[in-house]
Amino acid sequence: MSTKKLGWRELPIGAIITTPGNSVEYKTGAWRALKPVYHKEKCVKCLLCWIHCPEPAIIRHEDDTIEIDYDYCKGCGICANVCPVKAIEMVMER
Amino acid sequence: MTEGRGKPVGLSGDLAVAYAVKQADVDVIAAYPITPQTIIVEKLAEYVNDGELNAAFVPVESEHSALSAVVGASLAGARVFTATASQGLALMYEILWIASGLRTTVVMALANRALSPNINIHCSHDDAYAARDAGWIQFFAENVQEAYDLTLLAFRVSEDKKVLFPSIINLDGFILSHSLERLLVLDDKEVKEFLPPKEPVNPIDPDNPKTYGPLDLYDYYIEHKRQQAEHFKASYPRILELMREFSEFAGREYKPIKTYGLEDAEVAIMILGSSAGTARYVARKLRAKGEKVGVISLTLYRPFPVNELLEAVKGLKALAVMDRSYSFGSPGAQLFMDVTAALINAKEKPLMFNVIYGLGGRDLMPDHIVQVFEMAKQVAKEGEVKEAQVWVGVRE
Amino acid sequence: MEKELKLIKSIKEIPIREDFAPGHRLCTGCGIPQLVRMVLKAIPGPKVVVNATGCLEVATTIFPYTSWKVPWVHNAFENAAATASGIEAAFRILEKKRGIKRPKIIVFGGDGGTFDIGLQALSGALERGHDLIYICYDNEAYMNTGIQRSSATPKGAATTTSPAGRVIPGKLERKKDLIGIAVAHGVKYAATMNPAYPIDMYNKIVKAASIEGPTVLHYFTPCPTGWRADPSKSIEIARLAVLTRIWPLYEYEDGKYKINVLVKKPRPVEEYFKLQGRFRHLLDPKNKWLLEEIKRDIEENWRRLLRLAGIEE
Amino acid sequence: MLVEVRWHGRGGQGVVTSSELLARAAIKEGMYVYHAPEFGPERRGAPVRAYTRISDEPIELHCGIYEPDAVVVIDPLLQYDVDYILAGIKEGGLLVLNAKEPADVVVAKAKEIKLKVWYVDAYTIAMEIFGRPLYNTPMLGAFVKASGLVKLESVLEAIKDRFAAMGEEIVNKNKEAVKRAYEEVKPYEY
Repeated sequence: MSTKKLGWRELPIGAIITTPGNSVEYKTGAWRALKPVYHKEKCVKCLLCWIHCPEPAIIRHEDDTIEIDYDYCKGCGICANVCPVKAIEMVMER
Repeated sequence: MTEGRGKPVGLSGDLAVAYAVKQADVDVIAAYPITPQTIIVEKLAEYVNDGELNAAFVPVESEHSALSAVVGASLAGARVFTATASQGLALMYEILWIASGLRTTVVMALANRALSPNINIHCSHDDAYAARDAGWIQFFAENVQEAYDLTLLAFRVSEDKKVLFPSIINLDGFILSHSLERLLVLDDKEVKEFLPPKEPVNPIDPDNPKTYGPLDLYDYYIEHKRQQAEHFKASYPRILELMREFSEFAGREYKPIKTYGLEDAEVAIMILGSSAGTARYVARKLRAKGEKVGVISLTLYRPFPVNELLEAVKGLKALAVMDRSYSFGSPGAQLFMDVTAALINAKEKPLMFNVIYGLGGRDLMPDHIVQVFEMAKQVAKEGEVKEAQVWVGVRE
Repeated sequence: MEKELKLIKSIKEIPIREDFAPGHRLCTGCGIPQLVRMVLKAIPGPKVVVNATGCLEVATTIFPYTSWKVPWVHNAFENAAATASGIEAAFRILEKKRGIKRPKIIVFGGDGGTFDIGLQALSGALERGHDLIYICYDNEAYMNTGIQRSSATPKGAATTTSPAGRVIPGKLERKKDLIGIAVAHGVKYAATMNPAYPIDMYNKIVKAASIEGPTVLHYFTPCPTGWRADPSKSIEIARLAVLTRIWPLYEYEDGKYKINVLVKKPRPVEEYFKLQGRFRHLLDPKNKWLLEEIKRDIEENWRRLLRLAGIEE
Repeated sequence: MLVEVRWHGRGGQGVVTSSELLARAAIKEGMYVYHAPEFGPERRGAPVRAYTRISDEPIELHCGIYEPDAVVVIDPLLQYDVDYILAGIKEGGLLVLNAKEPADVVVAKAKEIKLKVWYVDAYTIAMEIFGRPLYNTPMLGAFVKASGLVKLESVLEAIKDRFAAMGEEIVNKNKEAVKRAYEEVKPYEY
């Protein structure tokens, strides 16, 4: 489903959504006031930030380092709070 | 009604419905007992427990859950059935709309019963009318044969890819549900020919995940409703085709609208359910005496057969629309509102008035029908309707 | 046949695959997604999610968007368990009749949809023994409609329908015992969960999923909006709920209770209360009586659980 | 041909079953039927009615029976309730009573409207066969003889179908009850 809003003839019947996971088209990053910044060098790869992220906006890499997906991060700060080594720091968005 | 195909048996309306559901090889039944429907689900439970029907019987804890469960099962791809009446339908009300909006293929028997208060287990059409706006196809059975046939037809209609809407088969509580009549039942194999297994559209499938029943705000809700409305309208010609197909298959004619004597009738009664036969019985006697009276009844109540009605009323001077229900504060009871709205722009239309009858199982006797024909004749003669709504069979 | 359970000891063992997509509109710092992500990770096979009306439902499926990469069904508020019953029954019969593979049925309901309006349907589903996992995400009030009390709202909490007034300081009634209700229905497995204990949570989901028949999981869901709390402290608050014995982590399995986090020396409840606006009035000296009552309740409940778990005090 | 039969009895005596069995027997003979129990919650001991409408053409009428061609009173005490049991019965109609002797009150009224009255001691038959006052099948046998509406064999077949699930003994006892009443019922001579 694209940004063009479909008319009644084009919509799937029963108001179902046939595109699993297409909420990624809706970027919630704009909600953010504070921004998490990841300091890879401090990271101990505990993955607490990854598992606690409500979006999920923390991408877990194969080596268990992480990356923050700013398209979706709402800036709740849970990641920074649960990080045992302060490898994530919350800063002003602008 | 012609005889048609099948083996003669004696069954009550409830048992005839249950038999049709068994022959339909339904997959999931969820229901909660309520008089006068209970016998249907008792019998189905018996079929399942005796191994005569390979279905899941979900003995839910309320009608609300009954409809909720069959909605879920229908989405999962199953052929589903439930039954209820009166308060049970009222408890399901919320889910009626969801069942249609999600385009499920639920088939439900409604053994029509009056709504409380005061508690009464007998026939009114309150429950049928309560469901009229919710997007369900509605059939009215006039006798036990029709209750059986329409149940089979309802599965075929609801599951048809050009329809995909749930169906209700109305059968008058007790008058049909608990009364035994002779009917012809089809052979199991024949039923399978007419009604092959359901081919679900967009069923729940982990390999092809879909989201059913999302939040739908102002930017899409109205498009979805418009689509549902257009599709519901468009289902009408398909329902007609399927009725014709069933008629040929069973050798019994089914049409959305039944008329009697309208070729020359000056006045007519329009009525739903089992009383249509009583009205016709009386009309026949009156016609034998040379009176130009007729009867209109509906086998298909939703979608409403507007054009057929327009055609049927041509030449009529007066039409008594009889409702086995009451709509408080409205200009007329439910069928009357349908009929008057359907005819509003017709060039030729009869004078119309509304007759309330039979609430809570009050028997509609042949004398009442005579009375109504007399009123209609009076209206035709005077060329005006003095009383837009009258009651029959009630103590003043 | 005993299935081998893939229980984990470290977060690293939790699968990377996400079946819950971002772009949903749950509040900043909401505790629900962690549950959903964990459930979808811990139950790897084919599955169907049934969702009662509530925060999770409205925020993740705003047409034309969905965060779900698994089949997801919403019917109404009070009927998730009934809808799931029908789906379960359908797949069971379709498996027999047409060889369709039977997925695991997972139900999510909030505390409103579970403790209150949906309790009847849940009771019915548990009694009938459908093969489903019912998970209550309990944020302790009707958050979706704007923070009204539910029967899961804890004693003392202020909501918009149990405000901390001058005469009545918040909700005065205790929270219902959901696990007790589930156990009374004869379920084989029931457990409480908390986001601050992800490994415990993961393993409980695995256990619940391994059981044929109904199981009930009760999840503590931090709600920064409804609790008037700092979103970044959601996990801290959740952990304190366990460490104060307010939200004991325990499970019921094969007729036995087990306390998963045995809190020997509980933290003062005030530490938990002061982080949340909904409890702030309890720290006012004039409401000391209520605070004391709550403390007694917590103590009593903890002793009850110790007894159930067969632990000497 | 349209024949309307009204059955009177009390809850628990099998009034509805009598009517149903008659309807089933008629179906076996290719006739159309409408059998309806009196609608209402059944209470043991309370007066109950049932209706059988039989025709060689499809039956359209779906209302109660107000002007019966025949009335069968399966409870022996109800014959004293003359106005109730004879309400609307057609002049020259058939009345079948469960009685050792018809009561004077009912005979007087019956004579007035020229009813054909038949009677049978169904109590004795029921007690001897069932050991309980079950009047439905004996009174059905009596009605079949008195009316000649359906054949005895059709009724016996209907009984077999209806009671098969309850076992052979029940089927046989009911058949016997029908046959005995069929033989013992006699017309009342005014």
